[in-house]
Order: sequence, then C-alpha cells, then structure tokens
Amino acid sequence: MCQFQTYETAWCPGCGNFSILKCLKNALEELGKDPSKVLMAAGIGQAAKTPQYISANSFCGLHGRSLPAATAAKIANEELTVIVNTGDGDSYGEGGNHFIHTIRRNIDITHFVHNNQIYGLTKGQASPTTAEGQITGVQTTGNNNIPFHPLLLAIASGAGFVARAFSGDPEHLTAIMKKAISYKGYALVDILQPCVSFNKVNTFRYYKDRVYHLDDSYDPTNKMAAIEKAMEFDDTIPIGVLYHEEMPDFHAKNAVLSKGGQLYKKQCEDAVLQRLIQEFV
Amino acid sequence: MCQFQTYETAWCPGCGNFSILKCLKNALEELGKDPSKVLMAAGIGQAAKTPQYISANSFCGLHGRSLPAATAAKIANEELTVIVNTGDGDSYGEGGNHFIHTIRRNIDITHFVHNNQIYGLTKGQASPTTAEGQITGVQTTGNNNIPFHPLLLAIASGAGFVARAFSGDPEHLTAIMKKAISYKGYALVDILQPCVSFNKVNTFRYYKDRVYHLDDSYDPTNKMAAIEKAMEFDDTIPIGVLYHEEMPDFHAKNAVLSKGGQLYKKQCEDAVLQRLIQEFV
Amino acid sequence: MYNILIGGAAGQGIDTTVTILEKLLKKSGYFVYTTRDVMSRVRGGHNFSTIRFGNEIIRSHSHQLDGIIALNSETIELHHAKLKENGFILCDSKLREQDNKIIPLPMEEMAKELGNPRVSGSIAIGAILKLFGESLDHAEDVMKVSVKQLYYEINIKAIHLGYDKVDARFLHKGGNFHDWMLLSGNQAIALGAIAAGLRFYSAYPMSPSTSIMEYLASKSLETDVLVEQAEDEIAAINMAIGASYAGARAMTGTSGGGFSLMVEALGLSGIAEIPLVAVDVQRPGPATGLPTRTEQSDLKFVVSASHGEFPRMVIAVRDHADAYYQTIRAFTMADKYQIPVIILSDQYLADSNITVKPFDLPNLQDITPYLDNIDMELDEDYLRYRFTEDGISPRRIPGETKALVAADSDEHDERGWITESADIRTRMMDKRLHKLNKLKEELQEPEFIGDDNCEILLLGWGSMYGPIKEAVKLLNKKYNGKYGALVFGDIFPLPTARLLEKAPLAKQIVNIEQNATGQLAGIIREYTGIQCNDSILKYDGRQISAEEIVDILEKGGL
Amino acid sequence: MYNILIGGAAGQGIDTTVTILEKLLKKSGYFVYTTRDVMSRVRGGHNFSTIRFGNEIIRSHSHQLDGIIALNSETIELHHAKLKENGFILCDSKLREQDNKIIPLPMEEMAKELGNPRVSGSIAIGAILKLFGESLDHAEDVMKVSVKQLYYEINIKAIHLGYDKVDARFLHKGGNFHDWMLLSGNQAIALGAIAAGLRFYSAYPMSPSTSIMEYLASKSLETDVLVEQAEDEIAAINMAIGASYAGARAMTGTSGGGFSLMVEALGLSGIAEIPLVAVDVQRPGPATGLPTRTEQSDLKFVVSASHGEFPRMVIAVRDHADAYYQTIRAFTMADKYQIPVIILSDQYLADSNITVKPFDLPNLQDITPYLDNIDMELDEDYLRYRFTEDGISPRRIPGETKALVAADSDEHDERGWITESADIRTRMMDKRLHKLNKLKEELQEPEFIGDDNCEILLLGWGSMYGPIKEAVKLLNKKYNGKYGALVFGDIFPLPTARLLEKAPLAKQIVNIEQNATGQLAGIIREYTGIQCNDSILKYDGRQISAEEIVDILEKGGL
Ligand SMILES: Cc1ncc(C[n+]2csc(CCOP(=O)(O)OP(=O)(O)O)c2C)c(N)n1
Ligand SMILES: Cc1ncc(C[n+]2csc(CCOP(=O)(O)OP(=O)(O)O)c2C)c(N)n1
Ligand code: SF4
Ligand code: SF4
Ligand SMILES: [Mg+2]
Ligand SMILES: [Mg+2]
Repeated sequence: MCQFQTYETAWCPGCGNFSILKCLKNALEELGKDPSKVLMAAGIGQAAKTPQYISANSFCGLHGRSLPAATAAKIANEELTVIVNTGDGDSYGEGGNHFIHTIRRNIDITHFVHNNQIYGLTKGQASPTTAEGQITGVQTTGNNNIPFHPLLLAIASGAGFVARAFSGDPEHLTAIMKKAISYKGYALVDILQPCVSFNKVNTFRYYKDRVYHLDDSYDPTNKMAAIEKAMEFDDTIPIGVLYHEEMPDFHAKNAVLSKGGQLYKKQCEDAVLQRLIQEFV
Repeated sequence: MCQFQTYETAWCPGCGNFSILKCLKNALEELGKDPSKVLMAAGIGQAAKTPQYISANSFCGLHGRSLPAATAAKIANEELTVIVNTGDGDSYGEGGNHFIHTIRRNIDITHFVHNNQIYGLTKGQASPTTAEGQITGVQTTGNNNIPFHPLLLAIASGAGFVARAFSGDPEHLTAIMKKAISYKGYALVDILQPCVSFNKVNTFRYYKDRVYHLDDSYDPTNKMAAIEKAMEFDDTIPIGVLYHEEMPDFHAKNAVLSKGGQLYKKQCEDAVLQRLIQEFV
Repeated sequence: MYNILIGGAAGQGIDTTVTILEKLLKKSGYFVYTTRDVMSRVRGGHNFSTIRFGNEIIRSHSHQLDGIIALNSETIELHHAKLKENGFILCDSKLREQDNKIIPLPMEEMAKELGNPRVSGSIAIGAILKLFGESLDHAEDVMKVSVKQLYYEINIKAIHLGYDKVDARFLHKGGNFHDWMLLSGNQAIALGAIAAGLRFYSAYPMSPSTSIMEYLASKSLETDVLVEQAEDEIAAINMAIGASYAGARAMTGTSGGGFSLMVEALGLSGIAEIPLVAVDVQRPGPATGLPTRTEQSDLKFVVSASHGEFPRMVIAVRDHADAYYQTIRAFTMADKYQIPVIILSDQYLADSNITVKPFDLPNLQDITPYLDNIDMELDEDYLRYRFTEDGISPRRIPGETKALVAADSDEHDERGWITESADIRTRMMDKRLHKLNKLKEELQEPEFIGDDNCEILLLGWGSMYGPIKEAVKLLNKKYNGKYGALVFGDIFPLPTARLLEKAPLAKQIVNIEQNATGQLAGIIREYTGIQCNDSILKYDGRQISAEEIVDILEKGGL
Repeated sequence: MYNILIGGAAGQGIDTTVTILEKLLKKSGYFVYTTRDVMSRVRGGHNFSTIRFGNEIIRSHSHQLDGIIALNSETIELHHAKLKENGFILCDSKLREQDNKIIPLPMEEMAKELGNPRVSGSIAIGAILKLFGESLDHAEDVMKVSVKQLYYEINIKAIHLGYDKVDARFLHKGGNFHDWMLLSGNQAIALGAIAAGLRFYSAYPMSPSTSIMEYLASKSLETDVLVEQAEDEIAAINMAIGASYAGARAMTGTSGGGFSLMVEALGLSGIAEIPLVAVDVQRPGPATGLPTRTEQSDLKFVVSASHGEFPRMVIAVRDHADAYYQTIRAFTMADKYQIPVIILSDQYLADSNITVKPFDLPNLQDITPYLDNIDMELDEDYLRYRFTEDGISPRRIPGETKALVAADSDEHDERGWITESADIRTRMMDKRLHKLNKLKEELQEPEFIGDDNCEILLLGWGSMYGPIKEAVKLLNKKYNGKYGALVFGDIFPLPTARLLEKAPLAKQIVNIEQNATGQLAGIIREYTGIQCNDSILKYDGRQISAEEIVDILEKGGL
C-alpha cells in the first residue's frame, strides 16, 4: 500500500490531474520519502487541490501565492521536502511575480505546474498559456495575448532545472518528477494536463500527437540550445529535462543557513540580546 | 524654449536621472509631440518623479503599478502618446507581474526603466537587477539572488522592441528614445542610470567603461542573437536596440478597438440596450 | 405558489435544465425565483437549484418543496424531508422503487432511445410542464435560444416524450409576468453598467463575480464595452483607474479575496480623485472560504479598506432591479464626486435568476460625465485639484483640450504636483473629505417595510431585502402589524434619518445579517448610537429564507 | 530642559550630526528626546531634527527652541520664530550677519582648513557642547562608534575646534540617564522581536518601516534571524506565514501602503490559524500620501482588513519601551491564539530616538512556542483543527512528529480538508471567533493618566501617549486636577472596562488623534456607545506636541 494513500477527489472524470497525482505518489514512494517529512504546498485551483489527496503535510494557501509560503517553509526547516503543485493560472498569472523571483532565489523546492492552458476551477477563461486565438467565455472573440512560455521564462530567470512532461505519459512523468524532487535547488516541471471540461483545443489527443521525448543526443546543459527548445511549442512539443545546471541553492548561499541546522530550532542567546541592548547604552 | 519645460527637481546632484529627463524632453520635442497629447505615467521612486518635471499630462500612480494604468489609458484613448518612466525596483520587483503581462498584450506604450540597480528612494536596498554579492543595508552579507535580466525577460515574454541605453550617452539615448516612442507596440528601454547616493558599484565610470554601441553589423531581428546579447551584462554591456520585430499591437488585434475611434468617445445606442433588455424577456 | 428542486452532481446538466425550465415557466406567465446551491467543483458532488414560481411577486426562496427532480439518488436522500405532503419526486426509474411520492420515468433509457443520453433533462422538463398543467406552446421558442442548433430537434422530441409520460397534477395558477425579464443579479449589474455608459471593464476571474465579466464580454462588440481580463486583481483595478483617468467610464469586479488585493488602489482612486466603480460580489471568507456560496461579511472591510482616509461610497444592492438601477447610480456618484464607489452584492443575488419588470433606460443626466467645462480658467492655468467650495474640482480629460491633466498618488497641490506643505496637506484632506457633505444630501434612506406602529424593528441590508420583506409580510399577517423593517441599500456613508425616526418607536431592534459578527449593527451603533437588542446571524454559506426568519423570531419569542 | 533644532537640506549630514550629539548628551546624563522631520528625497529640500534634553523624563517634542543649528539659511527663516527670548542660532558666518541671536562660526572655512568640508557638523557639535556647559569627556568614545576609523581623528579635531570657539551659555542640568538606552521606535520593535525568538523576517522596503528590516539584517548573523527582502509585500506576508507554519516565529513589517497589499493573506493567517505578527508603521495616506511623515490613520483599516471574519488582535505601541515589550507580547498572543497580531506604530515613534531604561529580557513563557504537545491524540489521529472548548486546537510543527500538519485557506474540517458542510462551517467559524473570548480576558486596559476626579477626559492611542501624558501634567499643574486621559495600547478587541468606569465621571470627553476622522472615537462608540464631545484631530503629517494640545484645549475653553 502506498504510504501517501488514496482519497476521493473532486476532479472531473478523465481529467489529466488523476495521472499527475498518481505519478507524484509513485515518485515520492520510489524516492523513499517519509510523508511526515514531505510538505505539499499549493495555491487555489483544480491542480491546487492535489495536497488534499496526498497523505503528507499540506499547505493550501492563496491563489497565486504558494511559492513564497513554500519558500519560507523550506527556509524554516530544510529537512522538509517541499513540493508545490498548482495551476498555470496560479503560477504564471496571479503568481507570475513570485514565479520569477522564486527562481532568482534558487530555493530547493519543486514546482509542478499542471498546465491545462486554461483556468479550470473558474470554468474556462484564458490563462497565460492559452493559445492565441482560442475562444472562451471571456475571450469571446479569441485570446489576443502572446502566450506565456513557462520554460523559456524560467531559463531566462536563471532556473537550474527546467523540464516539461505530459500527464498522458506517466512513466516519463514519474521519472522527471523524481529527478526534479532530487534536484538541489528550484526545479520547474511544466506538466501538460488536458482539461476535459474547459479546454477543447489542448486535448489529450492534441498533446499526444505532438509530444516527443528529448533523447540522449540532447544536451540539457547547453543554455542556448535549451532556450531554443523552450520556444518549441507548436506542431511538436519536446518533453523531458530541457535545462540542467548545478549551482548553489539558497541555503548554501545564505549566511545564516549555511552555518547548518534547522532555522526554526535556532535560538538567540540571552547574552547576545544583552549585548544588543548594551549597544544602545 | 522646450514646450515640455523645466522644473525644479528633487534629485541628488550628479544623479543619472537628469540626463534621462533632458533626453526625454528632447526626444519628445524632436518628434514634434504636443504636450497635451502626451501622457507621462509612473509608479513611485526617484525615476518615477519624472512626470512631475515634464509639462504634459501625468499619472503618478502606485509603486509597481504604472503599467496596467498606462495600458488602460492607452486603450481608452489611442491618441495619447503614453510613456512610462519608472525604476528598476518598480518595474521588475513590485511590478514584475505587470511587466511580463503588459508585454504579452503588446500595447502601444513606451516603457523607460531608469535602471540604477538599486532602490533609490528608499535609500539603497537591492533591486532585482542588483549584482550578486553586492552589500547593502539589508543585504548585509551580500545579495544572493540571481540578477534579473530585463532585456532577456522582455524578449522571452514576446516584446517586439527591446533596447538598452545609458544616461551617460545622451545622444544615443535620445535616438533610442525616439525609436522606442515611434514603435507601434510595447517598447522597453532599460536605461543604465548611476545612482550616486546609493549604488557605489554601478557608477558612471562603471558603465562608461563597459558599454559599447551595437553597430550596423548587428541584426536586431534575429531573436536568438538578441537573446544571446541580452545575457551579456558583465565586462561588456551592449547598448542599442537589441531586438526589433514588427507585429500587430493590442489595438489592431482587439475586436472593439480595431473598429477604429477612441474608446472613451464611443457610446452604446439606446436601441442596443433595449435589445439586450428584451433578450431577457 | 410552487417550489421545485432540481438536484444532482456537478456536470449532470442541472444548469441547462433549470435555465430552460424557468424560462418556460416565465413565458407561461409565472413569476420565477430560482436560487442556486453549488459546490466548488466542476463534476460530481451535490448541486441543486430551487425554482419557486407563482402568480405574484416572490421575494425569497423557500425550503418547502412541491417537487424534486432528482438526477441522482443523493438528491432524494438530502432533500426528501423538505417535500410537502403532496410533493413528488421525479427521477429515473432505476434510482428508486416506486412509492407514493416517487414518479419514476425511465429517462436514461428514453434518452438513449432518442440517441443522446444528455437529453434526459429535457425529458424531465416535459414531465414537469405536464405535472404543473402547462402547455408546450413555448417549448420551441425557448429551446431555440437555449441549445445549439444541432441538438434542437432531439431536445424538442425529448420534451414531448416527457410530457406524454406523466399526468397533470397541479393547477396552472396564471400570472402576468410573460413580458417581464428573467435574469441573474450579475447580469443586472452588467446591464446597469452598460446603461450607464461603461466603456472599460477589467477583472480577474473569481466566483461568484465572473459572470459579470462573461456577460459583458459576450456583448462587447454590440455595446462597445472593452473587457480586459487582467493578470491579477491589482492590475484589474489599476487598469480601471487608468481608463477612467483617460475619460472612459470604467468598472472592475471581483469577490472578497480579489477585493483584498485591490485595497491599495482604492486609495489611489481616492487621493487622485479618479471616479471608479468596483463591485464586490461577496462569498464566505476568510481567504478562500467557501468559494461558491453566499455571505455578507465584507461590509466593514470595504467601508474602511485601504490605509489613510478618503471619501468613498458603498451601495449594497438589494435585488435584481436595484442592482440595475443602483449600478447606474454608482457611476453617476463616482463621476460627480470623483470618488470610488463600491457596489456590494453577494452570491445569493448574483446567481439567482429572478423575474423583474423590464428595466427603464437611464436618464441622460445619469450617464453624462460630469466634466464641468464651463467656468473653467484658461487651459494653461488649469488646476486639476483646484480648491472649491464643495471640494469638487473641475475635471478634464487628458488630450481633449490644451489643459494638462495630472493624477497623483502623493499628496499634491492644486496643480497635482507633490507637496510636503503641512498647510496644503490639511486643505487637500479637507477638500476631499468635504465632498461627502454634499454627497450625504443625496443619500437614499433605507426602505421601510411593514407597519408604521411596529413593535419589533428588523434591520438588514443588501440581499436580505427579499427574505426580510417576505418575512414581515408573513409575520404581520399572523401578528397584526407587530413587525417593521429597514433594509439598507446606501450603507456608507450611513443614511441615518429614517433609522433615527423609526428606532425610538420600536420596543426591540433585531439585525438580520448573513455574517457572524453583525456588521451592520456595528456600523449603526458607531454612527447613531442605536444598539440592536438581538440579532439573527447566519454564516454557513446558505442564504436565510423568509420562513427561517419567521421561525427564528417566533421561537425566540420575538 | 533644553530644545535645539538642527536643520538643513537632505544630504547635508543632519542625521550623523544629530546621532553624535544626542549620544554625547545622553552620556553626560541627560534624557534625550529626538524627533525627525524629513522630506521624501535624498538630497536638497528641508529636513530637520529636534533634540530635547533635560534631567527628567521627557514625553513630547516641543516647538520652543533654545537653539538652532542652521546648516543653511532656509533653516533660519523657517524656524527662527520658534526661538525663545534667549535662544541662539549657530550657523556658518557666511549665512547671516551677526545679531543678538546669531552665533556665527566660520565652520565651512574651519572644516576646509582641517582638510574635509564634511566635518562642519562636528565643529557644530563641539560648539553646542560648550554652549551647554558640557565637557568633552565622551567625545572619543562616541566618535569611535559613529564614524569610520579613517575619519575619526579629523572629527575629534573638529569637535575640539568648535568647542574652543564659543563660550558656555547654559548650565549643565545634571541627570542620571547615562546608563539608559537611546534608540528609535523601530529599533525597539526589532529588539523586541529578537527577544521574542524571531527567526524569520520578510519585508519589502517602505518608509518608515525599513529601519526594522535594516536593524534585523545588521544583526542577522549574531541573532540567527533570517531576513528576506521579498519581491513585493504580498510575497513578504505569505513568506512570514509559510515560515510560521513550519515552526519559525515570523514577522513582517511595512507601512500602510504595503499593508494594503497584505490584506488577503491576513485572512489566510486567520482561517489557517497560523500565528503571524505584522507591523504597520503608519504614515499619512491615502495611497503614497506623505511617505516620510506621520499619521494614525490606519486604525479602522487594520481592525477590519481582509474579507470575511476571523479573530485578530491589534496593539498600538505607545512609546519605545512599550514597543519593545508589546512586540514580545504580540508573539506570545499570536502563538497562543494562533491568530494574526498587528502592531501599529507610526513614523513619529519609528524615527524618534529616545532615552529608555535598559530593556529586561523576556520571561521564558513569553518566548516558548505554545505547541501543547501534551494531551494530544496519537499522531495518526492528529487533527490540526480539532474542536476544543476555547477554540484553540493543538498545534504541531510539520516534520517534528508523525502527525501530518494541514493548513487550509478553504473552509475545512477538523483534519484540514476542504468541506462544504453547513454545519462544520458554522462550527469552524464559531471555534475561530470564540478564541477572542479567552483573549479578551488578557487584554490590557488603557493607561489612565491624571486626576481621578477629572472633569475632562482625553482619549488617545499609540504614539499620542507621550504628548498627552505631558499635556495632562502641564494642564493639571495649571488647572488643579481638571484633566485625565486614557491612552489605548491594546485597541482591538477594544478593552472597555476602564473606559466604562471613567467616562461617566467626566463632563467632557475629547479624543485626540493624528487623523482626520477620529477613528478611535468611532471604534469606542461602536463598542461602548460612549460618544466623544469634542476632538482634536491633526493630519498634516506632523505630530502634535504637548504644548499644542494644551493650547488647543485652552483656546477651546475646555
Ligand atoms: C485572489 C483570487 N483571485 C481569484 C480566485 C479565483 N480562482 C480560483 S482558481 C482560479 C484559476 C484556476 O486556474 P489554474 O490556476 O490554471 O488552475 P486549474 O483550475 O486550471 O487547475 C481562480 C482565478 C481566487 N481564488 N483568489
Ligand atoms: C506598495 C509600496 N511598497 C513600497 C513602497 C516604497 N518604495 C517607494 S520607492 C521604492 C523603490 C524605489 O526603487 P526603484 O523603483 O528602483 O526607483 P528608484 O528610486 O531607484 O529610481 C519603494 C520600495 C511604496 N511606495 N509602495
Ligand atoms: S475542470 Fe478541467 S482541470 Fe478541472 S477537474 Fe475538470 S477536467 Fe480537470
Ligand atoms: S538617490 Fe540615487 S537615484 Fe535617487 S536622486 Fe539620488 S542619485 Fe538619483
Ligand atoms: Mg489551469
Ligand atoms: Mg532603482
């Protein structure tokens, strides 16, 4: 039995989220994670319900605001494996500023974006990744905004682990998830996830027909090549690790944390406080 | 006499903003702009005081929030030349989300970021563009965040006019400004601007020693080349138009606006309203 | 009056069925009052709608059911207790054994036979029409505007099939509401905005406000209202302010959570004196709370939202007609006083579909921007923030004239330039706040309901209007004029005249609110000293009904 | 008591001069009370500081000056009217002709001779010390910690030079405050937070709150407090909540504009029951307002900030010692009740440097997190939101035990899972709000100042404490015990006992507030029915002084 358990969900039958949830549990199980040392964080949305369906610590915060909360939880206790599962609207729309600046911190958390290219929970408005021209209940004459390229933005912001996966390819997705969780630093996996209820363009078939695996000939440490790959999102869609670079993470660079130990357990000695007081005398 | 007039400023003597202000007035004058048809918008900060020192319409809004307000003003009245002057903290920190999503709209406004790589008005904390390792009153052991590359992010977000200039090269700056203002769509000019009071690293000398002009051999329509150039910000710093692409702007794509006419002057006929009411009967 | 409930899982097509059915009922002359009770999910769970209909004006939903249309067996379990003596349950034969209440119909089978399992809803509609003695006269009209062309024929067939399978049970009660409208509270607000000359609407999706944006977007080309979905609520409100500054009547809408993000910019509208209409369609908080349910818990919040002090107006809309007319007025007031006006609605009002008299078109003066071009100095000397007696400075549109128009979030002088002068600061604060003096003269007093000599005075606001109005009627029938009520629409600044007149005459004052802390009562006490003796507070996300109010008052011996 | 003003343009080194001078005065035994008046710019304009000092405790700044140190002539023009009969103006000889008030010193020239024009400030310091009969005993100590090593010698020389150039005029008045601290209100809050076991501080720069972050950052390595500058205020507060969830005591700080952006997350702290301390150092609003000045206009805002309803506590800090001790208490209360606690300060308090008795270290119980591990079920059955009698559920730290810790912004059940149950919703709301019942028992009543039999009762809050306290003293000397005052620290929930006891005895009640609408008076009326008869409201960005209060009361015939 999976330690991370099974719960009743509130998703639509056929939704890509089921597969993502299953792969995530498998990944955690296969990595030998202890549920009580795992923190599942999320914002608000369909994807963001994920922590409700996994047996682990959970932080279901505000729409768009999961990254700062997850960042600080990791800062407070580096022993937690911190994983954020949330939607494309949440991560790239409402939370766009945190997306970029969390990357700049290179905090050791994993960010799984369930990218259904639509606002699911609010019933089908364009998200930042919705295709140009797509018609919705709000974009009644078609979406005019230039689509957001998450992987490109991530690389441009300095991320060291940038990957794409597809809910319809669970084996590959699980493997990518394991790599992302194991990466020391901020890791983004943008997961193509069909929304059967509100996105009639980017269907399972749509993705299935377009995705292809990056093979061994692809060098994920070549930044310019990665940038080029990151722009490919049309007739063909590469999945796999697009960019990989090892670099010091937040904890390694931070002067307080690099001393070691969990922050939340530290204390300021009375003597130090006394000295600070005396400095004002 | 310049129509855009001269006022007393509240900037420090020696600040790079003086030159930017002067170049901007010259650019507007040389472009033959009518002050009453120009809207100078800004957020809050030292750079953001610019509209206070130019004789034109002005919108000094909230810290980080100038772009959405400027966007909507342009939507309401396309006859306004809308120019945003504001800081790096304002544009890339507090306003980071609007930066990316304004680009995605390709609204026809010009965005001049006075990039002094520091928070000036609040007296010297790290901004998103502050160098790694730089020490400030808050980053007491050095700034650890991966610096934000504005031009790279802009290109990655889909901007069609992306340039860099230097306050210490007024002729070049004025020329770039004129191009940016004339560009039909969102245009970003990141302007290197020494802050003599709080940034002792990125001084006038610092920039002077590093900047070089992109010459005719450089092709600003080549996106990959532009991306590579956008990452160059170290011993050498290219200035000029890094990326240029013509594409339909917000007004051209929007179904209401592309009918022509100024939005704020339009009206919904009584007959239409009557029909809408009848639809519910 | 009849009351039927249609329940099932999200995704089973309840909404479509209800929309068609309520339209048919209204076309046949009924007054229709439909309320929605949905979960925050797209498929599964349990959702239901209640359609109350009759030949007179209805003001509240009710829990006593004449019939249930059960799309799944959970619906039967959850609601059968509310059935009246002679109530029925219409459901698929597979769901339940027949008993005296159950009317089984092999809807699934019939639908399959017709060739599309999704038409069971229409079969049920047909059955209901028959049960309530209706004809099929309007079926074709209504079906035409309700389903895609492709599915028209089969749905018509389905209705007929359902119609033929059951026997009539209830009398058609008549009613003269054929020519009235049937629309939701959010649609009423959207229509009001269009009527008021809205040009720009910016918002970020958030239940239960999203349907305002959706309606406006669907009519964007016809009405020349530009609808912009923003990247977040902060952008949404700053856009609306920017558009308004540039001369376009602008509105933003959201629910409490989104409003929380708009708070800083509300103050910008205040200090820069840029007209703004912001709609908060309330839902239960705090934080994400209960996203698809109802509450009235943002009142104190919006009344004092944003740091610092500036004039604002808050209007709580009371029903669908009010939503339309007050939205028009909100634009007038925002424009006239150059202030933010907040419209408070809630999910109950937003999502309920109710019959209303066709809206009148607005007066010209309500939709004419207050630009006050007369009596203005030469363009060159134009002072955006000129000190005037009533605090209202002449406003101009940038680009219209040679006058340069400033807007400034810092404290500023008359021209709009940053100032640090203590004197100017004080005068500018006074100027802005004094605008409320004039505004207060135009406030609309709360509506008084019931008997002038009432002993017990009920107080409520916003969407409590309907349930309270019906409750007072029921109570006064029984208790002979013992009850009266004041229901506030204009709520900030608080109009106090009628309250000060009525309150001293009552023995007891009871506030009835859809929140846990009695927010209206608090505001009333602050501004009048009047203290409520008792309160009825509900905060489980479900609107209180007239019957519940009656019940609680009777049980409490009030 | 003496009072001197040092004025000039931003960038002329006023701050450094003041810092050195106030330290020297304190070292010589004086009680020092320094207030700052600065413009929102880095260079130019007009800034000044006032140093009041004497041999007894000082509670307010004053406008009557014994001396002016003028770094430019604007300073003389702006302030000479405030000079007392025998007051002096110390300035560069070039600035003014000598008259009976001017003490000219060729400071610029002398500084140039010394080899660095920037040491004129130290020359002035030397002159001031001599004028006030001070020795140079502490000059070396103080200079060592105040200027860079490189500039030490030259500054010492400059002090001596200034000292030798003038004659003593005033008597040294003694005083025993050598061993007391001299620090700013923001530093007191920062120290309090450190004392309370702060581990994580996240903020976005904003005047006048930034110096809290700067102080904490400067001591980060010694204290193991991690300071994170966020990308915006929304990130700042969500970070603090995330850190607190994970077990680290966490705080965020900002001014009103930043607080406006934090409003949504405040409700998250409320519904998820995650302890949070948020500091709002107020400045004049709305929007950007007057960034570097003072006001008390966020009270009503923070009391009801965020949509929906949840328990919170608001503490207005009254002076520097209070700022320290109440910050410690804020953490205790936040932790104990698992709620957000808002500390309200303002620019006046934040930026003034005042002498206080060295702070005591906190009690162990104040800094021990309330984790309540005893009496907890088996880990597997751990219920994060267990219903308990007082509404406080046992809290655990994720990762510490096998218990899984949930935090949820949706309405949830005891385990922390999303629920839509009407029953659980109501019980969860009750559970959360009932925490205030217990909290109310611990509220601290406002401090009563003055005569028990006072006729006129003054009401104030926060930083009005000092000016009111001094005013009452002055008034009662003159009017024989006619005045009393209550100054609130705990302000929400409002402690009402002492007010209800004192108010009926007074003939007149006057609220004195640094805002335009009398926010405290409004809250008092809402929660007690007590209405103030009169008010003194100031909202020009400058703090009212004791003398001004006395003056206004006398003029008003009160
Ligand atoms: C501040 C705020 N704004 C808006 C919402 C409403 N809302 C809830 S989920 C959601 C978007 C969901 O889209 P996405 O993040 O892509 O997730 P999905 O449902 O598609 O998985 C929105 C706008 C909210 N809860 N809070
Ligand atoms: C919501 C909000 N947060 C913070 C501030 C304080 N603030 C004013 S200007 C500024 C930063 C200025 O930096 P930048 O944008 O780079 O402009 P500069 O002064 O360097 O030109 C900050 C943080 C504010 N006014 N509003
Ligand atoms: S609406 Fe879309 S994303 Fe949400 S559960 Fe249904 S299929 Fe999945
Ligand atoms: S602080 Fe820096 S950016 Fe601001 S005016 Fe002075 S030099 Fe310019
Ligand atoms: Mg999505
Ligand atoms: Mg800057």
